[in-house]
Amino acid sequence: MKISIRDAGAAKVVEIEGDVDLGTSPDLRRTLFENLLLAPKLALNLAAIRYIDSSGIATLIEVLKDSQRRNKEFVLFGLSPAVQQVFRLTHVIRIFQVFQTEEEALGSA
Amino acid sequence: MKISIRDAGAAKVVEIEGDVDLGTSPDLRRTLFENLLLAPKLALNLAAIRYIDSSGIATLIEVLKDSQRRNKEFVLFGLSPAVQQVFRLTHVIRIFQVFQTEEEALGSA
Amino acid sequence: MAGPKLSLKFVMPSDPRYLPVVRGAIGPLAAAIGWGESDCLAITLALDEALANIIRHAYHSRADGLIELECSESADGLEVALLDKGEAPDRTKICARAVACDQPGGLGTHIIKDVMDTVSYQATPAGNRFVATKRLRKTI
Amino acid sequence: MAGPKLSLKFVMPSDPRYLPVVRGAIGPLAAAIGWGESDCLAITLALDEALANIIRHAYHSRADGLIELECSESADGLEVALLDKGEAPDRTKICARAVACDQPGGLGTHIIKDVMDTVSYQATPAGNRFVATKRLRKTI
Ligand SMILES: Nc1ncnc2c1ncn2[C@@H]1O[C@H](COP(=O)(O)OP(=O)(O)O)[C@@H](O)[C@H]1O
Ligand SMILES: Nc1ncnc2c1ncn2[C@@H]1O[C@H](COP(=O)(O)OP(=O)(O)O)[C@@H](O)[C@H]1O
Repeated sequence: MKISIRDAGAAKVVEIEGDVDLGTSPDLRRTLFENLLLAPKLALNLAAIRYIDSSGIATLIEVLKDSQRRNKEFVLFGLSPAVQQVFRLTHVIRIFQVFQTEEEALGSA
Repeated sequence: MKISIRDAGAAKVVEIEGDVDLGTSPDLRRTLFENLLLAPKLALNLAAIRYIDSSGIATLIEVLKDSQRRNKEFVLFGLSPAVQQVFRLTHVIRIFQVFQTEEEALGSA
Repeated sequence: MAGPKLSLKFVMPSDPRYLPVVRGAIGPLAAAIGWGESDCLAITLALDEALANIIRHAYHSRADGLIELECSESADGLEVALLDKGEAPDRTKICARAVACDQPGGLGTHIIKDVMDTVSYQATPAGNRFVATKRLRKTI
Repeated sequence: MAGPKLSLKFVMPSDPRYLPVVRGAIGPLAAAIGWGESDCLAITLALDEALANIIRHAYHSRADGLIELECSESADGLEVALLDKGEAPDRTKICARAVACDQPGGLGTHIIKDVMDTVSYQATPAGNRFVATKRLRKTI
């Protein structure tokens, strides 16, 4: 798994590439929590994720809850079919704000 | 492995997706030999190949030789890094005409 | 074809860095048996979750526990069996969490049950045994 | 970590449709051992070529022969061993073809030898045994 972060106005866009699993989700968790402190909004690009397991989904739920407590925004975009299927299997898609493109994700504020 | 074929002027463009191996290369071989009869030029797009083994490389060599016998053109384009590495390991890259883009591949006649 | 059926056996440490090896094999195995792309992903996920549970719960995230995995093509589909020598699961916690809620946890055992046709957890003299099967016909 | 080392054992029919299963496992295994992307591909290719040779030459493309594959992480890299019950290889044909020529054939055994550090073909009572190893240090 590779993570890259860039600024887009006041928001931060985080891009993840590769597999998010029990081995790599702690890294993702740390990066997301750190960056949530640095901006009012995080937009997570999931287009290059080949695989995500329930520890990855759990990480996203934790970050979402933390963002709500801090009055910040945490949104997802670019869900690949594989990611969409895992979201479906875990029945959690409804709790997230999900967009098709980065533009839409950033425009949502 | 998926194969799709379309016309581009007098030439035919063949696109292969997925893995070319002992199981799938006979299909590729048949398709290429058939289409070589139908056009003066075949351009093979290798960009979506994830894997190719020596039976795939051998297939390409056979088609190249057949094209030369028939005074036709057989060119390759869009070699992914994985494909390039297998070409290197098999030391056969020099016998093929290789282009970056479809445009260049079709312009070579 | 009356020849041998495919079977795989992995002997692996309870280290998450080996999970991609199992995932790499199980998806193509499911495809070779006959499942489509989305079932292959679901099966991969289910097995990965079962392994992750052994690492986290049976071995409490120690990386040096022993896990044995066997996958085989059966007459009507796929069978996977896992064995570990760690702490036995507390049966009352398996699929105990309600689904469709927003808690970050308790998802794994539901995924396994949803994806596979049969799932069992057994205590044996050799260790904790997990067996799951899936028939080719069923679409999830 | 003093725990078990990873080892895989596949029992498979000599059917090309199972080759993706082996490739799916060996690439991530090489990555877990420590090789970079290009070495992982080379190792995958070498093992795939060794299997393809067994299918084509030892079993003459019959799909119901038995192949046993064992891959294990060794102290300094990777060891793969293959066993088949088909026709034994003619040693004089292995790496017999000149490289860098334009013949469609004779490539597989060269790839195997180029990629791996040691390669051996043995006749044993159990069948034809192929063993190849690669140390982590060597870059190809
Ligand atoms: N292989 C296992 N060994 C021991 N305990 C297990 C195992 N699998 C599941 N459990 C128990 O079942 C519970 C639910 O597991 P799961 O649904 O995967 O969610 P989570 O792992 O997030 O708790 C775990 O918290 C654990 O107590
Ligand atoms: N596992 C094997 N069993 C039997 N014969 C083999 C085996 N591997 C290689 N050979 C022999 O070595 C020759 C060269 O193999 P290779 O370099 O892979 O090229 P090709 O398979 O295209 O002939 C084969 O033609 C075959 O005679």
